[in-house]
Amino acid sequence: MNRFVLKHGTQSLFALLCLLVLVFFLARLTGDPTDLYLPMDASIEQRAEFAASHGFDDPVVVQFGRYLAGVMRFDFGDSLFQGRPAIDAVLAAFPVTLKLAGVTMALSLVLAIVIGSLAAWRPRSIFDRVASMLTIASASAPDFWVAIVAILVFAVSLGWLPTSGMGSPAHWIMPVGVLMFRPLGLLTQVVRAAMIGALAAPYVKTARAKGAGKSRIIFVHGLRNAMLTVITVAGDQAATLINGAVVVETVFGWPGIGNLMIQAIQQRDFAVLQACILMTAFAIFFMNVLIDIAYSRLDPRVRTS
Amino acid sequence: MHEPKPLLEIDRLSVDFPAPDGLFSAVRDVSITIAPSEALAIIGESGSGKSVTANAVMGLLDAPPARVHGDVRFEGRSLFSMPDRQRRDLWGRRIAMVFQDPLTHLNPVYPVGWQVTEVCRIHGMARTEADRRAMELLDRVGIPDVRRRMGDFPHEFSGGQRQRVMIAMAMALSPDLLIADEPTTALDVTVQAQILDLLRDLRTESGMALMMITHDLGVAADIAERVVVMRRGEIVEEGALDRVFAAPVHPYTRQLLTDRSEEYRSARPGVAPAVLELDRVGVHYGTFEAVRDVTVTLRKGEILGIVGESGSGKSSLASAILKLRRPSSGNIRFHGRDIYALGREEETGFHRGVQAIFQDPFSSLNPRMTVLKVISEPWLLHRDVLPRDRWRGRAAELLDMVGLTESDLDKYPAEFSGGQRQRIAIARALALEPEVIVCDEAVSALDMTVQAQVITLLADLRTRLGLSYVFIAHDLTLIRKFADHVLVMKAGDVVEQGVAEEVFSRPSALYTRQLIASSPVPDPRRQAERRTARRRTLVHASTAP
Amino acid sequence: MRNSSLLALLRSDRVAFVAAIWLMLVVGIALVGPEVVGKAATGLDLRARNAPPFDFSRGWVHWLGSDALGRGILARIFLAARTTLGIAVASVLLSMVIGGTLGIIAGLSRGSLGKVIMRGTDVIMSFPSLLMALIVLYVLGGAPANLVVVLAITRLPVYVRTARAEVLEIRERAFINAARVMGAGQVHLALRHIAPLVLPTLFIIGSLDFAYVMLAESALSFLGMGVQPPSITWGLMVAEGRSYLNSAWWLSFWPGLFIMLTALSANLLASWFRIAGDPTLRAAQGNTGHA
Amino acid sequence: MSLRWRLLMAAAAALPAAAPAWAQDTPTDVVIVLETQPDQLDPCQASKSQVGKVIKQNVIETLTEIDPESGQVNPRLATEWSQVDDLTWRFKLRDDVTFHDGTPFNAEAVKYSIERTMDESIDCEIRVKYFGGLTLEVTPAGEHEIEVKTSEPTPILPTLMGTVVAMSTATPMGEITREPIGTGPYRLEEWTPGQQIVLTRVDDYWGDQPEVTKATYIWRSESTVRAAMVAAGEADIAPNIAVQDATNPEMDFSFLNSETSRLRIDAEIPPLDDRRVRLALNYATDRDGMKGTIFSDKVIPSTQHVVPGINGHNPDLTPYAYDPEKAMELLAEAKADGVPVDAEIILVGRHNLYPNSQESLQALEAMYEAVGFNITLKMTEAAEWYDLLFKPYAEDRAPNLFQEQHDNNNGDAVFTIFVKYHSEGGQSTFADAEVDDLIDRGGQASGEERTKLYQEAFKRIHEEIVPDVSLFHMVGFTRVNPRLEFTPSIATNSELQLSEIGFNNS
Repeated sequence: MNRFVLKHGTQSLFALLCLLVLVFFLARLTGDPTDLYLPMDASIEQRAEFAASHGFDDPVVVQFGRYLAGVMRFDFGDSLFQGRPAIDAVLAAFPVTLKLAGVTMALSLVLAIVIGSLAAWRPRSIFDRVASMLTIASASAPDFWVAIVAILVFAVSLGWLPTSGMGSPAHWIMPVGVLMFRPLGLLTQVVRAAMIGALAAPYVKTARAKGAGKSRIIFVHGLRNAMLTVITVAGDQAATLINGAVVVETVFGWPGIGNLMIQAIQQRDFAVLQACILMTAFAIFFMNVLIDIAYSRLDPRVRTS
Repeated sequence: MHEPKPLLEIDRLSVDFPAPDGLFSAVRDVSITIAPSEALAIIGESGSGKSVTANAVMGLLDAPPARVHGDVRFEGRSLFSMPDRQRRDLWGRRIAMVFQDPLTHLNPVYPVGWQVTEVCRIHGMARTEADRRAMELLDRVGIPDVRRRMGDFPHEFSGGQRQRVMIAMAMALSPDLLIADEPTTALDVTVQAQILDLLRDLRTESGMALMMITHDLGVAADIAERVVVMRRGEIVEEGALDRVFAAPVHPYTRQLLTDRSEEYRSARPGVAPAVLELDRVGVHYGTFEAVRDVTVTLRKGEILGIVGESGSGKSSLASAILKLRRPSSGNIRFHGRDIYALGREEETGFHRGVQAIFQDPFSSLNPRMTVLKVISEPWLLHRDVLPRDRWRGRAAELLDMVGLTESDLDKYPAEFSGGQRQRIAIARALALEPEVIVCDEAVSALDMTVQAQVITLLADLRTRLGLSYVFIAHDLTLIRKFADHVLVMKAGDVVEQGVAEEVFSRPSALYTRQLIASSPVPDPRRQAERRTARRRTLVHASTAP
Repeated sequence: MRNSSLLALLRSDRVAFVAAIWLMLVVGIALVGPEVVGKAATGLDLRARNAPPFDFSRGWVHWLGSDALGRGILARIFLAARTTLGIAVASVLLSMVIGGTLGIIAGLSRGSLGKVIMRGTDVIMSFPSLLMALIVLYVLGGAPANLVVVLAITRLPVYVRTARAEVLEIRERAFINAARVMGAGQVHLALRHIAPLVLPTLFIIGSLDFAYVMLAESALSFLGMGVQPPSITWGLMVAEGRSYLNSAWWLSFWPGLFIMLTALSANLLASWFRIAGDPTLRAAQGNTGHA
Repeated sequence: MSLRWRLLMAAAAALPAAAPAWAQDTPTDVVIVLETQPDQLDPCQASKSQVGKVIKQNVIETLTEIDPESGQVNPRLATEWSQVDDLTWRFKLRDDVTFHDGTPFNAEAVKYSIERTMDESIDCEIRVKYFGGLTLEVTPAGEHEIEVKTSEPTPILPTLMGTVVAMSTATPMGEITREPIGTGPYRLEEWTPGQQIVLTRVDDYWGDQPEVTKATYIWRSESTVRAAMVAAGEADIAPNIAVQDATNPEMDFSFLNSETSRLRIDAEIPPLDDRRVRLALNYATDRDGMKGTIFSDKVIPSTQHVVPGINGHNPDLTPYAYDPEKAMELLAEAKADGVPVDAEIILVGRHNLYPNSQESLQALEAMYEAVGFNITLKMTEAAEWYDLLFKPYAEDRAPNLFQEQHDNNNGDAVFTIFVKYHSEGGQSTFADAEVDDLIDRGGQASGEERTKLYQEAFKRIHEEIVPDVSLFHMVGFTRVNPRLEFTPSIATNSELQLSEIGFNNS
């Protein structure tokens, strides 16, 4: 397992470096933050002076060299706007997103497995059709729109839930609900397809010939095999969940990494943006390792080869 | 002949499937009875309905879309009308089943020990008791080092061992009836012989009844007491083993038996010029040595048979000949020129002169190409052979030559049966008028009758076109019937080579003798003698170093 | 011949059939809609500002209500259909073609080229696509053409990976060896044998992505970096109309509904096509087939 | 959807009495929902509206205070002031004030505060925005009196002191602090970045004790959500919501937010270098049509880029009437003289510059095209917009109209007029010697003289030069929970004094 992580690690490190170069240069192509930071009435001299004092007038390559040197010392630079180390801002925001994404993913997985398995047991049944239709439909709505409508309906009109923010469990319902739409829709479809495949597999016949009952066939024989496909897709989904998190965090005012990244991009707060990227890329790498481990736990064929 | 109280009665069973054009009737009005302790073989080719019948008995057909009529009774109780719970109680405990492909029929994510104990657990045995029983069973079916291997997964076992595990699973609760659906088809002949022996021994010990589904008359001859011959969903002949094999009534049964009869051919003297020469050829996959030091010559008009079990390196050798895999040592010469050191033009000449037909009729044709496109592809690659406006005409001629018609040109491979697809593959191979065709298990996946037809076609083409074949097969009977010169391979080595008839009638290598002995013949009496003889050889072999 | 049987199959599945009809309708709107509504989609009429829907006394373009500048919502939807579908189709096609090609190359290459391609996709995959799109759009600006490029880039890995996986499987099939025995080169194999087999799978992913791209485009508009006025897409309409949700829900509801129905139809058709295109799955789904 | 419903039902059933859990209960606590989180809370950034709304006059106080309505300078921490000579001023300070950390408020503290604000190693907005090019030398003249010497004559120094805040000498020099320590009626209790900022009332404030005991600031970017939060009782004040969310007259208050919107005309590029063309644009603008539709009916059509109440605002100017015929005539005239009036003119807009900004631009585009202009709308994002806002402009640029909004809440036109209209100003698009002269003289003058000169300059700009399409003095909307007594004012845009909040006892 160590060698496996090491191999992934070096590959990912390379990818990470490429990504960093890409974002570093791309971000600087979007203009420097001087104009955004200084008030509109600042003079040309003040602008030049500001840019010089923060090194924005150096060639980008020089800036990159300086940045890399910093990263080597675990110094990820200071946030221009927040006046604190960028890494502090990221470390404060990251757990929020992690919790949001974690709860969302866990719930979607559980629901997807239940709905998808039941739908797969009798394909084309009424339950299957309705479940498929609803889950596909749920993945087809613009999430920010759903989020705002949900606030107006559930918080304002009905008063059942708080509009936004974090805190009590009730605060989680809408953000998680909205964020769940996409992965739940997709995962249910994947579980269903994988389960149909698994239930049509020859070993299920063997199990039936042994006298195994329905639940044993679905959950012991089918699900374990279907999970191989499901966790791969779930991994990809978890990685793209941050897209939805950007929107959900913005609407519901959650101080997560999606929110932070958007703000950093808009403000050209490069240090924060880069730290966010490193953090997410690292998280995605870590998750891929976890998935690989889960995969090898689930599938003995991977373990031995 | 029939026992007074039958164990299993299949009573006017019919199974229909919905098809694009109405209903497809897979089994029609089939009635079969099995007495306690009786061994019955259901013989048939693909599409005969033999497997559907077995699956219907076990209730393994998906209720829609399959429509099942008639009844199946076990000890007089209808399996179809009894409650699900009662039926599930019978499965695994009273009636057990063994399937054809043990790899896919074992759950890949659970240890084999767990899978054997599962039967016991389902039927209420305590965990420790079930574990003990599983260990005992696996040991009985011949899995070595059981205690350690209980925790291993199916993919960590060889094909034969997997089938042994399946059998252990089926025998777990000493069932009264074992349904075995082609249990040895996916296995090598030597392993097949061992499995058949195991089944026989187990039956003797436990006194259970056996319903064996097989396409192989030799297998039936080996194990059955009574046979049922099925064709296109119906029973064409039924009777005691000896009677059916000795005096078949139905023409179809007779045809089956003649197709499998042994015909010796006289080898041609090696005077024709050499076309293909292999000189100390070795093939490696990484550090694994698939083929070692093969030296052989193929002469014009000759058929070189290469026989061996899985892992013998015969297909790797074919790849080397076809320039699909560069040999790690030695060289291969086509008309005296090393095929891996050819100039541009010689290269073209080689690709025209050597063609191939592969095993799987389902994957050897691109499913998205019409037959015309398949056959004319060689001309697309070698543009000087034939002007485009003559492609259609020539393709039609080729189709005619392999027994298909011009109207088939615009169809897609999916619209043909396996045998027809192999004919199309042959037509494609003939398109460039080659000198050598490498047939890598070209007929192994086909039914016996179809196999016979394709072989006849190949033989005929040789005579007409002066072709040479490299004919690779695991089926001894085929090689024996077809090849002039034969190469017996085992684990990458050539253990014996020579003129076919000599090799078969007077095998010098122990392994060749084992192969011949293991290959079942469709003659109950001879098969019984051979079995006795084989067991002696096997004992001898296992004590040999 | 095969198409007609596919069509018959389509008609037998009511849901997929309705989805197909809706998509055809939407494509029709995209083709002729902007010309049909003409000035009604851009003209200003502040008196009709936020006029509610179902007031049939006004022209038909106002039947679904009017927007904040008094333009008929239906007219705007018609006008936006072309840009919306244009962006979605173009970016899906672009990523399908480029991703498919790269995937096939990666699948066939046994050397470093394939590795480079796969590492490249890793890079794209290890960063949230929406943010990648945002950064690039900040550089390039929100013109529809840029949006197409950006969305295509973010979706590339899916096609590359799928195509490669398919190629790895296909290249082991016997007909590939048969063609190589005839002397076929890599280009011939890629174009004649592999591409036609990979295409249906890519097509299914494409129709799923079609829905995804439309939603991503609207999310970008929400974040302020999608298509810019005076260009208009359904996503932008939803994003702009969201601030009126409290007072004039129809501004964002109808375009949202169009996005949802179109995305839904594409998804439904994709899953239908996956079943219809694959006989084994079709059997598993219980339509036809033998055990 | 069914699944969601069931989930929600379950949640609702499980939390029957949950509703009050997230609504604000304690009677004297308030929750204020802002648009964005302040990036910093450093006292020297208090001029940024997002920072000012939280800490200005709440945690930290200014030396003087400007009445937003009249532009008049009032005492705050400084009680009185006098000019010693052209460059020198004296300020008397309150002697009954201490900082929250217990250190006394005195001349030393003020000196420290000003020096820290002027420190170039941190980028204080107060320095950059108000003291560009100006240096201050502060000398204590007694325990509670200071003398300030400016590098050049600064007649409006008392006004400028309305931006200077007092901070404890414990505030670190040379680095940004996240813990402002001031003299105000509230102290910073807690700042959970991203989540909330809490201010609590101090017991020994020098002035009257305000009613609000605790203020929690949170932020939501969507106006709809902010409005919804007040409606649902989760927040008490949403200082800035969009006009379309201000649907409840019980809760929603409009206020002139000191912002003025305009389209800057690039008067250096043909055809916009022709005055008739610029006039035509003004006549083609239907301000009354936009008022009450795209914009609130409370907006005031503007004639100049500062709001009434700012020293120098000229109340005698009148907006150009909507007269498309006249616009067409002017265009035809110009065309006859060979002006390329058909040239494509870029209308540069910026995202969400103000609520409904995109719509207003589409409306303007339609209006101008109706009289025969060839307008192309181009939306930009902040960075690109800033790039186009400032000189140097690109040499080969296309003729453009530039959407702008300007906020001058500091009492004097100088903060606007130089940068926007002086030929050396960083954002001007024309050069007129007479305007330059008026602005220069106005800058040196004080009192009536200053007012007059600026008014003259605005008149000439509006009537003769026509370098812009002046649109509106904008209004903001604040939603206030009815349990509070609070009326937003023109200052609400940049500060929100908790001491002005009272409670209705109903």
